[in-house]
Amino acid sequence: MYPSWSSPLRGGRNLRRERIEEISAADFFYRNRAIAGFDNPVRATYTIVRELVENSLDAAEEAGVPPKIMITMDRVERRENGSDLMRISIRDNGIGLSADEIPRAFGKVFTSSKYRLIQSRGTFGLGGTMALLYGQITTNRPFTISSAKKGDYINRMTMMIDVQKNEPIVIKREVLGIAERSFTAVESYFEGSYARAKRKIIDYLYQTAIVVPYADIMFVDPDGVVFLFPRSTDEMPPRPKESLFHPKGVDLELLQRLIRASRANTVKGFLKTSFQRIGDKTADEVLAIAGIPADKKLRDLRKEEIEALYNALRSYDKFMAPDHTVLSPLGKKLLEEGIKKELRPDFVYAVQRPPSVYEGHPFIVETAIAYGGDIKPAGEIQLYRFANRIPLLYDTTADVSYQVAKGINWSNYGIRSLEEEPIALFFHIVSTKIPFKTVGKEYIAAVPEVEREVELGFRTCARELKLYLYRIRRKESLAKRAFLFRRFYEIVAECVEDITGERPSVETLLKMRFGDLYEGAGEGEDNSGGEEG
Amino acid sequence: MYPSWSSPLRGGRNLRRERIEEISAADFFYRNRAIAGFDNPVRATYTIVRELVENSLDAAEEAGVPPKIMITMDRVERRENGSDLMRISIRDNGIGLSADEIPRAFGKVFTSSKYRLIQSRGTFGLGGTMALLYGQITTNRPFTISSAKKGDYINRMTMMIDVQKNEPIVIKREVLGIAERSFTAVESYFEGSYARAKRKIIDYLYQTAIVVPYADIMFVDPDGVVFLFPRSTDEMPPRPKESLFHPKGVDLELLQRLIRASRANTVKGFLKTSFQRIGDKTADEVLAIAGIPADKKLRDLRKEEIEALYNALRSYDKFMAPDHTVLSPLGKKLLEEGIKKELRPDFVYAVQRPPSVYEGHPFIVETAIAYGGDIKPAGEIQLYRFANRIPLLYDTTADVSYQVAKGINWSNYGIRSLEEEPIALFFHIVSTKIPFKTVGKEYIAAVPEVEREVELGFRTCARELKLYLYRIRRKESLAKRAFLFRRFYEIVAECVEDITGERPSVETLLKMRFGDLYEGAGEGEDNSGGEEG
Amino acid sequence: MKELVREKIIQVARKVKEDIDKGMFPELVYPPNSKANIKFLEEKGYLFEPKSFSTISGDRVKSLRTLSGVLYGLSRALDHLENGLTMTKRDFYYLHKVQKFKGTLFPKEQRETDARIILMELLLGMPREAFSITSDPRGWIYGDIELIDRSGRLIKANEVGEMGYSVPPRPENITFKRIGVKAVVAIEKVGPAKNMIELGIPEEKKIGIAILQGQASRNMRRFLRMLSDEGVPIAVLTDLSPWSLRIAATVVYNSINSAHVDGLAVPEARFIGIKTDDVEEGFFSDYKFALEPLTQMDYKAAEDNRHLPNLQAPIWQKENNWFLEKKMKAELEIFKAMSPSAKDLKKLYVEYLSMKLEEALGISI
Amino acid sequence: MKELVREKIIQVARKVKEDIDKGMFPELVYPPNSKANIKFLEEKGYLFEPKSFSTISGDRVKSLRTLSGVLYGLSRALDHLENGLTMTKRDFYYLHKVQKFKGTLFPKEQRETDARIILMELLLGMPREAFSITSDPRGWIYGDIELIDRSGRLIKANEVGEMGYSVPPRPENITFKRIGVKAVVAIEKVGPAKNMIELGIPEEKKIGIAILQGQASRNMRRFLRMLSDEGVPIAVLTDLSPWSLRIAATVVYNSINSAHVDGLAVPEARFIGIKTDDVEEGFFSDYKFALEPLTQMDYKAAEDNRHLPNLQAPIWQKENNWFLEKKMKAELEIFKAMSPSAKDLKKLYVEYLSMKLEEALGISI
Repeated sequence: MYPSWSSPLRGGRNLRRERIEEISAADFFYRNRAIAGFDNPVRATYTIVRELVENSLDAAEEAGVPPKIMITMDRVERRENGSDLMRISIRDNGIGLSADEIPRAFGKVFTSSKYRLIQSRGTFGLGGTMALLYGQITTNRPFTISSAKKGDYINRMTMMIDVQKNEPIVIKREVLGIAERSFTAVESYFEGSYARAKRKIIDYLYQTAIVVPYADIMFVDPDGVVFLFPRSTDEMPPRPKESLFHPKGVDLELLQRLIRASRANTVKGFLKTSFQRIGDKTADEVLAIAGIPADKKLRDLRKEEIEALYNALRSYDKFMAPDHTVLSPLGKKLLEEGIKKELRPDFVYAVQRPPSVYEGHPFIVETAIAYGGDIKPAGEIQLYRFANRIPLLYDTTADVSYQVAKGINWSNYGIRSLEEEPIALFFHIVSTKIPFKTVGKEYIAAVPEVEREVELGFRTCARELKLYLYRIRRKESLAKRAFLFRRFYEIVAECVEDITGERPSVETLLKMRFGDLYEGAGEGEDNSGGEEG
Repeated sequence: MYPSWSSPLRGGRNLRRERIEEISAADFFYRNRAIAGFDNPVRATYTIVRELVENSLDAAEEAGVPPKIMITMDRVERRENGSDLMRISIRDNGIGLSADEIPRAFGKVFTSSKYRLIQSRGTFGLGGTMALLYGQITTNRPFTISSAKKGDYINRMTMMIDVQKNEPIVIKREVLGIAERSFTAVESYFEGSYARAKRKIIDYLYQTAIVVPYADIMFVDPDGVVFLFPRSTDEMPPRPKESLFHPKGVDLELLQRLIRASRANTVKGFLKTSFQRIGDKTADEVLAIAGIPADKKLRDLRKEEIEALYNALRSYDKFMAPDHTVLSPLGKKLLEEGIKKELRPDFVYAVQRPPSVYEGHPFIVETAIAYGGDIKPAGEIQLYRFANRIPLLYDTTADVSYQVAKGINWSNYGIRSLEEEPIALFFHIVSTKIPFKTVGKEYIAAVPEVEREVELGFRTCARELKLYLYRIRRKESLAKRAFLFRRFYEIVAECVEDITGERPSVETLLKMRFGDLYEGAGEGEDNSGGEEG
Repeated sequence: MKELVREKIIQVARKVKEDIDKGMFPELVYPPNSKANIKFLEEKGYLFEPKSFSTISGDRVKSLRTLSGVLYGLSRALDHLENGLTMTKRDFYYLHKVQKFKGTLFPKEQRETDARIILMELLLGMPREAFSITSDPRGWIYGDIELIDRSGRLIKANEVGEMGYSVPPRPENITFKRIGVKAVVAIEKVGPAKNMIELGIPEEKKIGIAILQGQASRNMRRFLRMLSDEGVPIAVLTDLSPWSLRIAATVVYNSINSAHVDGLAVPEARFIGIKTDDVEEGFFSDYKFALEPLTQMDYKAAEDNRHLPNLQAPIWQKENNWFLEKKMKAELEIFKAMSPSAKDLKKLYVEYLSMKLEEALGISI
Repeated sequence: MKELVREKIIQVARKVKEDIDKGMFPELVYPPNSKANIKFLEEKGYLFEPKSFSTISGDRVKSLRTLSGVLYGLSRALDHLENGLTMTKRDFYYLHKVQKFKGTLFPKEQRETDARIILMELLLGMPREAFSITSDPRGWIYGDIELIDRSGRLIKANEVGEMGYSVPPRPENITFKRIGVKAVVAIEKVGPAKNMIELGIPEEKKIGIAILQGQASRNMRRFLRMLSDEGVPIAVLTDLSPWSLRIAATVVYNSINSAHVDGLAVPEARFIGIKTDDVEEGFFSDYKFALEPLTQMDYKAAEDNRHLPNLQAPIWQKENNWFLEKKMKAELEIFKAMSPSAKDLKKLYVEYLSMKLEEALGISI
C-alpha cells in the first residue's frame, strides 16, 4: 500500500547524502500501521472498533462499574474507491479523565511502564490512540475527546497528534458543565469501508458480549441498524491483582530497569522487594551462585555482576511456581451467564480449571459446553475462543483447543458427531503471557500444559453433557423399547408359526415382562430399530 | 516469550495509579522484537546474519565498489538451554564512517527521512542496529565498531545503546592509525543457536551469491567450517536513481511533511518540485479540482485546503505512469553470471522484462531458466526468488512465480516434467514497493500485472531452452532413427515372409532412403521405440 | 470364414511387400473407428460406414512401429487360426514379450497391444474373434434349443446342466439344429433367471432364457443376433438403473466401443423392463418402498447417459430422466420383495412376462 | 439332505417357542466363526471346531432384532427349499424389503442381511447353499467325466460345449457316473485352459481341466472336493503372483472367510505352479524378460500374505518372499512368450504338465 519509503529503519550508513532523523514511536506506527491491523480500509475499520471498545471496557473495569458502551458509526462521504469517509463515536461509563489527563491519554503513543505484572487484555493492541492516529492520517481531521469524573466539569478537547514529535496538539478546549456521572466519549473520522468489515465487527461484539456478560453494548451501524447486546448481570469478576515479576520471567534489559527503579539498598534487598517468590533463603542461594555478597550495595553493581546475577536467576531451579492471583478468570457462573445470554442453550456447563504454569507464566483455562437452544448443527465444530477476555475470531482450526476438541472421542460422551449436533464449545485462557502462536495473535499454540488443561476442561463439561443427554434420551427410549419389543416378537411369533405350525405365546411373555409399559407402548415409525449383532 | 508487560502501547486510561512514560523507537523494538525476526534464538541468529550482511552490501554499493564481506561466528560459551553465547564479527569494504558518524549509524534506531523515492533492499529490515540491540539485551555486552574512510584515522568504538532514550553510549574510543582502504567492522555478542539456524544461513548466503554475483562473501562458521562465495565479476549494475514521489503514492501525512519540507513559494511550485509527473498543465488541473488558486502561498494553506489537495491528487486520473528509472534491476548479463557461478548449468538464459506498473508503483521483473550442470532433478519445482536483490527463502509455493510456473504447459517447450528434469527457474522483482502478500515478506502476491510479466519472462526463457534442448536432442535422434528403421523393417520383412512366404527387399529400400546413415546406424538398446498411433 | 480371414491377411502383407519392392515406404490404409465413420440408426443400431480413411506409413518411426506391430499381430493371428487355437488379449500381449523385440515391439503395457487389435479389426474389416482373439466367455442359454457346436456335437440347451449351455467365445462356430422356443428373454441377473428356470417356466411357457450376468459380452450379443437372424424374437429384461439401460441398449444397438464390428447388434430385440411405468403406475407401483437409492456412481452414469448416442430415442431418455429426477432405481430382485413366500413367485414372473412379451413382441405365452 | 436341513430349522424354531411358552426371553446358542473356533492344520486346511459359543437373546432390542431376523431368514429358506427354489444374497436382502418390516427388519444395506446368512450357517452348522442361498456360479469342468445333475440327466463334461460343463451353484446335487481322467488340473485363467482344450490335451492325456476363472468360487471348490472324494487327484495351476498364491491355497485349505463351512477344502490337491523355482532355474528361467512387475496392490497383497494362516507353511512363504524381494510376477500367458508360433505350444504345455503331475502327484501322462 505504501512506498518502500515507509520501511523506515534501515540502519544503513548512507549518511553522505541524506538527512537523518530520529523517529518517534508515533512515527514508527504511522510507517508500520499494517502490523497493527491497519493495512487496508476494511481491516482498519474493524480494528478501530475493536481498539476503542477494548479501551472502553478497560476504563469501566478500572472504575469498577459494569461497562456501558455506545458506538455509532456513520458514512460521512461516500468515495469512489470503495473506502469512504467515516465517523465513529464511542461513549463509555468508565473512569473519567481530568483536563490534564486527556491529552496525555489520547494525544500521544505511550506506554505504562510499571514494573509489575498484571493480566491485561492482551491484543497486539496499540490502544485507542493508534485508532485515532489512523483517522488523522487518512482524513487530516482532528478528533474530539469529552470526559469528566463524576461531579467535575466536563472537558471537551479537539485534538491532533504531531506524529513526528509524538506530541498532542490541543486545537480547541471547551468546558461544558458538571458531569452527573463519569464518562469518556471519543469522536473520530477515518477512511474506512464498513460493508466488508461488518461481519467481523458484529462477530466481535457478539463474542465480546458472551465473555463480558456484565457489559451493555449498543452499536448503531452506518446503515442505521442497531445492534444491542444488553448485560444480563451486574456482577463482575474480581479485578486482577498486581504482583511482582517472577524471576524466571525477566530478561537482562528488564533486570536493569528494575535495578534502576528499585529503592533497595542492597542487592539482596532488591531481590526480595522486586520479585515474587524470593525470600531470604532463596536470595542468599541466588547471590551465592552469582558470586555477589548479599550486602553488596545495589548502586555499586557492576555490569559484569548484573550479568552474573541474571545468569544466576536463570540457572536457579528452585523458585516456587509464579503467583496466579494476578489472573482474573471469568468464573463458572459468569461464563455460563454470558453463554445463556447470547445462545439460549437448553444446557450449558462451564468449568474453571485450577491455575497452572508454563515457562514461568501462570495461566487459568476455562471451558464450557452448550447444547441446543439457538445452537444449530453447523457441519463443523462450533468453538468460541477467548484470551484474557478478548474473542479470538480467526484461524480457529489452528488453535490448541480445536485440536483438543478434534482429538476427543466424543462418542464416549453420547455424542455421535460434534459437527452434526447442536453443540458449541467455549475456551477461555487468562495469563500474564498468552501463548499465541503468531504475531497475528489469533490462535493459541499447542503448549503441552495448556493442552492438558483444555482437555481436562472439555472432558469435565462433556461428562455433564453426557448425563444431561442420558436423562433426556432415556425417557424417550423406554417407551420406544417396549414398542419395538412388541413388533419384533410379532415377527418371531409369525416365523415360528410358519416353520413349526404353532404360534408361541409372545403376548404373555411381554405382558409378564413389561406390564403396563407394554400396554401403553406408543406407535411411531422408526427405521433404525437397533443394529445387527 | 516475554510477559504481557511487553505489550507496551495499551492506550488505556488507567492513569490513576501508574506512571506514564513515553516510549522510544529503540524501546519499542526491544518490546516487540518478535515482529522484527528476533522471536527465538534460532531465528535471531539467522536474522542477525541477514541484517548485517545486507547492511554491508548496502555500504559497499553506496561506495561504488564490489562488496567484499567476511563474517565470522563463534560459540563463546555453551549454555544448557540450547541457546549459546555467540560472537559475530563482520567486516566489509563499504563506505567508511568518520568518528562522528559511527555512534549515529549504529548507536540508535533511526531512519533516513528523505522525501524521495528510491529502490532499496526492502526486507522488513530494521538494519544492523536492531541486530546489535538484540545482542545487547540478551548478553548485556557492548558491541564494537571499527571504521575509517581511506587515508583517514581508524576509529574503534566500544558502544552500547540506551534503550529507553534511544541514545548511543560510547564506552571506549580508540584511534588505530591510518586506513589503507575504507572499511567498517562490527563485532557483537548475542544469545543464539547456530545448529538449527545453519541451513537457513547458508541458503541465504548461497542465494545472495547468485543475485549479487559481484560480491565476495566468506563465512567462517562456529564449527570452523569456511564457506566461500567468491565473486565472478567486477561489474556492478548501475546504482538506482532517486526520484520524486509519484502523486498516487502519497497519503495525507506524507503530503503534509512534503509541504513542510518544501522551499517552494506557491502551491503550484510545490506540486511541480515535489512530485514527478506534474508539470504546469497537470498542476493547474489538480489545483482546479482542489479549488485552490495556483498562486496560493504554500505557507498559507489551511488544513481543509491540504485535505482538498490530497483528494484532488487521488481523484485525478491523468498522471503519467511513475518513473521507473528509480529501479535498479540486475540485468540479463549479471543474472546469468550469478547463476553460472553457483550452479554451473549447461544452459542458462535470463531475460529482463520492460518496466511495468501496478497500483502506481513501478516494477521490473527478471527471470531466468537454467538447465543441467549442478542442477539435478529434485522431484519438485526448483525456483529461486529474489526481491530487490534479496533472496526469498520461504513459502515458495504461495509465490506468484510458483503459481505461474505451475500453470505453464511445459511440454510445449520440450520439457516433460519440470519436477523431474534438471531445471531451475529464477525470478527477480525490483520495485519501490514490492507487493508482498504478508508482513513476513516471504512471498509475492498474485498481482495481475506482476503475474503477466513473470509469465512472459518464463515463456521467453523457456523458448530459448526449447531451442537448446531441440539441438542437443536432434543429434542423438537422427542416429537413433536410422537404427530403429533397420530394426523395424527387419520385423516387417520377417512377418511378411511368414504370411506370404516371400521376403520383401527392405535392405534396398533402406539403403535408398538412408544411404550412409543407414550403414553407420549404431547399436544401443532402447526400450521406448516410439509410441503406438 | 477361416479362408476369408486368411486371404485378407495375406492381401495386407502382400500390399506391404509390393510397396517395399517398388522402393517405396509401405502404407496401409484403413477406416478409423472415429465418430465420422460411425452412424447411429434407431432401426439398426450402430453402423460402421467408412467415409474417411487413415494411413499407417513406414516413413516415420512412430508409424513404422505400428506397421510392423500390425504385421506381427497378423502373422500370429494367422498362425493361431491355422493351428485351431484362440488367444486372449493378454495372450496377444505376451506374444509381444519376446526377447528379440526389446527396443522395438516389446510392449510396456497391454494397452499398446490392445490398441493394435482394434487396428487389425479395422484393417481386415472383421471382428477380432474372426482372427482368433477371444475374451473370457460369459453367459448361458437355457431352453428348448438344439445346436451343433464347434466340435460337431449336438447340444440341447436344456439338457446340459442347470445353468444351460455356456455360450462359447466364438458362437460363429455354432449352427442351430432346432429351435423350439417362442422367444428368448435375455436377463441381466443370474438370480431371477435361475429362479425362472427352477420354476420350470422355460419348459412350460416355451421360452428360452439367456443369462447375461451383467453387461452382455460380445459372445452373448453375437449369439443373440444369430438367434434373431433365425427368426427368434428377443426380449431384454434388466434392472431399472442407469447401467441397465446401457445393457439393454447395447444388446439392441451394439456399443460405441465395438461400433466398428458388425453383427453385435440385435435391432429386432425389445426392451421389456423394468420400466419406469412399471414402477410408477404398473406392475410394481405398490412396491415403491423396495426401490433402492441411486449411488453417486449411478447418478453420474445417468448424467452420462444423456449423451450416449444409443440412448437418444425418447423412450430411453424418458427412462433416464426418471433417474435424474427420482434418484432411485429398481432391481429385478424386487419380485422377491413382492412375494416373500416362494409360492407366489412363479405367478408373478409369468404374469409379468406374459404381459410384456405380448406388449413388446406380440407373443402370447 | 433337504430333510436334514428342514429338521434343523424346525428344531431352532421349536427351541424359541418353548422358551417363550415358559415365559422366558428366548435364547439361541451358536458357535461364532471367531479365531478361537477355527483351527488350521496343514494336512486338512481350515477346520471349524467350536469351543466357545455365543447367545442371541430376546431380552435386548439389538439382540432381539437379530433373533427375529434369523427366524425370518430360516422361514424363507425353508420356503424356498420346499419349493425347489434358490436365492442369491441379493434376493435374501430383498426378501426383507417388505412394507410391514419398516422400523424392524427392513434393512438399510445388504451388509445387514449378509451377516445374518453367516449366522444362519453357524446356527444350522451347514453351508448356505444347503438352505438355498447360492452365488452366481463360476467355473467349468472339461474332460472325460460323466455325471448326473440335479435334473437327473446324464451329462458328459466333454460333450456340452467348448468350455465344458458349467459347474452349478450347488454341486451337491450332482452324482458322478463315470470318471475317465487320471487327474484334474484346476487352472486359474481361461485363456491357457482353453488353449489346452483346443489342443486336445484332455483327450490325449486323459486329464480333466477345471477352469477357475480367477479366485475359485465356492461351487468350484466344493466340486473339486467332490472329485477328490471320488479319488481324483487334483492339481492347481495358477500364475505366480501374490493373488494366485491365495487362489491355490484357498483350493487346498479353504479360506478364512468360509472357514466355518465344511467341504470346501481339497487338502489332497497339489499346487503345481507357476513356482519361483520354475522362474529362477527351471522351466521358464530363460524367459525372465517376460515377467511382469508387481503393482502396488500386488505388493501390498504379498505383504498381507505373510500373515495369512493358510500360507504359513515354508513352501508358501518361500514363494511369497520371492515377490517381496524381486517385486515381479509370472503369468500363465508366459507360455505364449515362449512360443510365438502356435506349433510349439502343445509341446510346452504337455512337457510342463507331465513334469509337474509326476512331481506333485506321481502321475504320468
